[in-house]
Amino acid sequence: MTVATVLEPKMPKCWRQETKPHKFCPGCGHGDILKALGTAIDELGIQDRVVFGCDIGCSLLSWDLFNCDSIQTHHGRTTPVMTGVKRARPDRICIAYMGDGGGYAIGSQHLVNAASRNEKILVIVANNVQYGMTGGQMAPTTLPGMKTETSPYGRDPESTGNPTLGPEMVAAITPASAYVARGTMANLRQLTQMFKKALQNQIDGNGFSFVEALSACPTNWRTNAAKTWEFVEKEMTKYFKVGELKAPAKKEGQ
Amino acid sequence: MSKLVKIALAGEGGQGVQSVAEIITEAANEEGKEALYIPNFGVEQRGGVSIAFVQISEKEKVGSPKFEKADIVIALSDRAVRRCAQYVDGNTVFVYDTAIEGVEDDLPKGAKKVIGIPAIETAKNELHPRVFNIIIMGAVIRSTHVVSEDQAKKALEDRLGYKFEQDPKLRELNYRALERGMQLVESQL
Amino acid sequence: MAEWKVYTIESGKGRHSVFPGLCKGCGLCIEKCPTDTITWSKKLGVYGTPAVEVQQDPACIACGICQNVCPDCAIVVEKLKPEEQKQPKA
Amino acid sequence: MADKPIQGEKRMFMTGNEVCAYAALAANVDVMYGYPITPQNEIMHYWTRLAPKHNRTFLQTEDEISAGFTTCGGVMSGKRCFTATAGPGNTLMQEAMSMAEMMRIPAVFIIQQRGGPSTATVIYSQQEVTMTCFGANGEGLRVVYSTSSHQELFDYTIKSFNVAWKYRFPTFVLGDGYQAKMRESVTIYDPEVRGIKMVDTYPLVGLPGMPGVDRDPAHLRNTYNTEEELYEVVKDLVDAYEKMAPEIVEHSTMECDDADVVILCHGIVSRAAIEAVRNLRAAGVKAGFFRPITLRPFAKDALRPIAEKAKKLLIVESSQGQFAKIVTDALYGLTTPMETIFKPGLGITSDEIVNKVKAMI
Repeated sequence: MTVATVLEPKMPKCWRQETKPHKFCPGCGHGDILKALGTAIDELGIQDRVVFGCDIGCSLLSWDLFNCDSIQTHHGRTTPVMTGVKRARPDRICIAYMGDGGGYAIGSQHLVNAASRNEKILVIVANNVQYGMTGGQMAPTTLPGMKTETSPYGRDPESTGNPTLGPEMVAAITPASAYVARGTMANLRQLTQMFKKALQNQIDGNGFSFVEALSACPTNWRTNAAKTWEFVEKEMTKYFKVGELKAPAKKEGQ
Repeated sequence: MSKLVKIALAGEGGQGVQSVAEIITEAANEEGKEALYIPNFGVEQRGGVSIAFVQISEKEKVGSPKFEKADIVIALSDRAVRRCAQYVDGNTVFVYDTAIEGVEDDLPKGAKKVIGIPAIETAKNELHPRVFNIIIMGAVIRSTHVVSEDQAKKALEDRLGYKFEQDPKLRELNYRALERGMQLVESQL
Repeated sequence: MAEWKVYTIESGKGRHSVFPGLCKGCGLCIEKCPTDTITWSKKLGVYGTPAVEVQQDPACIACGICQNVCPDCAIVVEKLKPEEQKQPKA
Repeated sequence: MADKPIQGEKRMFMTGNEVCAYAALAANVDVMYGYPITPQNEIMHYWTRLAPKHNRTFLQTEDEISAGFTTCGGVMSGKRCFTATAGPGNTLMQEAMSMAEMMRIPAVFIIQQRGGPSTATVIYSQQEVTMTCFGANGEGLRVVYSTSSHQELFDYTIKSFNVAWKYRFPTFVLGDGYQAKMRESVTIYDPEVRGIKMVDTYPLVGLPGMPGVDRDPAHLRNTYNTEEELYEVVKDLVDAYEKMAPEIVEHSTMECDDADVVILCHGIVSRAAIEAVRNLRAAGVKAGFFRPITLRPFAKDALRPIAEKAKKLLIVESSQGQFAKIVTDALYGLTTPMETIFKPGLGITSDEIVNKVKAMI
């Protein structure tokens, strides 16, 4: 005889069920990335200590996604807001979550300075190579030749530069105690491990942690599921190499 | 049509209410009328009901873009039925699709008239799901007379002509959808 | 706690459950399924678009990739005990 | 010129953002700088599609601070340039706008107001009146046109470039999310067929000749050493502004001569007010309507006699008294009773105004 049990969706424990389905579009990478982040938070058992900050742009739709204290801030300003929280409450685990516009355009000065100061926070940038919420404009990460609403004839690196390489930049300006990696929604097990290591780096008080996650925007890319995966796994990884760029050794005695 | 007609068209994203609003107002503009169309947009729309606010006036410029009460409300999903109650008063004709389940108690009580039409069924069984919104367009122009049938067809031609060129059957299909939409409301007005 | 309606189908080695109240019909799981056994369902998901379901043939191997890639946590895959497993049709 | 993007006149049916892009093209604008923010995005979208075909350019900057300052740079190099923003972007851009006031940089800014404070909504509001007229540190030495229709968006965007370059004050077209996103008819035209000549632009830096030999170098600055020095500079700025004001100030009225109640409003709310006045008159109520088209400078001299004669005034705005502050400042000393409809971030319909006026008499 089997005991009848009500089957529950397997969401990370720290996700807030009452606000599901979450507000992201069908097939949006944010869902997967935040699932990996949720799993990392669960496995480290830190849900009660996390302060989650999100930007404007689609990332703002995660403002009530977790059963964690959360702050939705201004465009590009999530990094300084979370820095402010961490400086005032070093016992909190601060996560600043944003898109590539918030991280590499309007908030780039904050990213550079927080990294240089080795702030003990985790910054996560979801990179979907364009601006989602405002309707698909060119972003700092837009691939050469890619058409967007503000590069309707294709991005021309001659006039608008090449895609920003965020983790490479952060790795160059942080000390050895920083954790820097680039993961992808196409490998959530690896991405979860990266988030765990990044959070552990903050918990250990080592220094700045930074993870870029390759993400998808089927809505603005106008891709079906097959094309979405192809773009994330084949096109984006030509420019954005997945892997760890900086992983500090564990402190003595750990 | 009377001097100014106010229409609220509401459905789920993907049902095509915004393109119907666009085609109708473009057609009215072509006829020399003053038309104004505003969608609800941005965050306002994400995960919510998609609403098109349309006003068409015989001659005078249209006033404020949104309005309190509509002359005609077309609601194409259960959420749209509930969301649109606020635009209904004693002068409103309320049109909804009879395939929507579980809204019997939510249909507006004080409307001038409540009309159920089987547009979803008609699209699925007689025509093609793709022309569902053109059936709705037919229903709108027959119940409001904001544009003539000929002008509506011309507007369809302007917008979809390049597709019709490749497949003339599509033109037939769209025209039939328009006519069926008009018939669906005809008997109930 | 919210209660989620669930549709469960047993196929091959797996018990495949879909929560239509969470499924937005993105199709990411269909593309990632190594045995091409997930397909569009007649049941509608949360946005009124088709949800997904597993088929009998080809059969599910209970690898869990669909559950893993779903951005909305709309799928749960459980491995059936050997005696419960279904043989695919010839 | 063979490369005229708009030939003659043409009736179109489009969104307000599209209208702004066409107007900038018609005004012979060289460069647009911008950063994405709703509800102005489509100005960039249309501009980036149209501009390259006519050898005009676009730069997407890293934020609005940069968009404001790159616009100032483009203008100082002698090009007709503009940017567009909204809400929090307008807040960020105030720094550059204030530099434009101090350095007399004829930059044009299109503002499509969204809800506030903070990120608020991306939809509609009139809550950027104070900021657009008086934002940043300084005296608000700017020209601000508050438009109410697509035709005005087209007309005043073109006019803004001419007023900016003729008088050398930063000039603003203050629209809103409704005007940005709605579609209605508009007649677009080549300014020349309406007898409008675009004011010539000229460089403030990068002039020909060897500086120090053939000419003095251009030493543009916004920093001064002493209190007295700054006072002189600001006094000159204010004098120039006040001298310009009567030449450019604009307003419109309707049925004010015998009105018991005069409705005061600006921008798109005036459409509801016009409808309300029509309905009220039809119902035998003597209502009139006054609308400033320039919020800065303000048509004080035109308003005062009307306000003095009216039995009552009604101020209507989609904000909590930002417009009323400008009005009451202009009417200081008058005792005509005044009532208000304040709806921050919310659209206003003619029915609301009609009911309020009926309750006032």
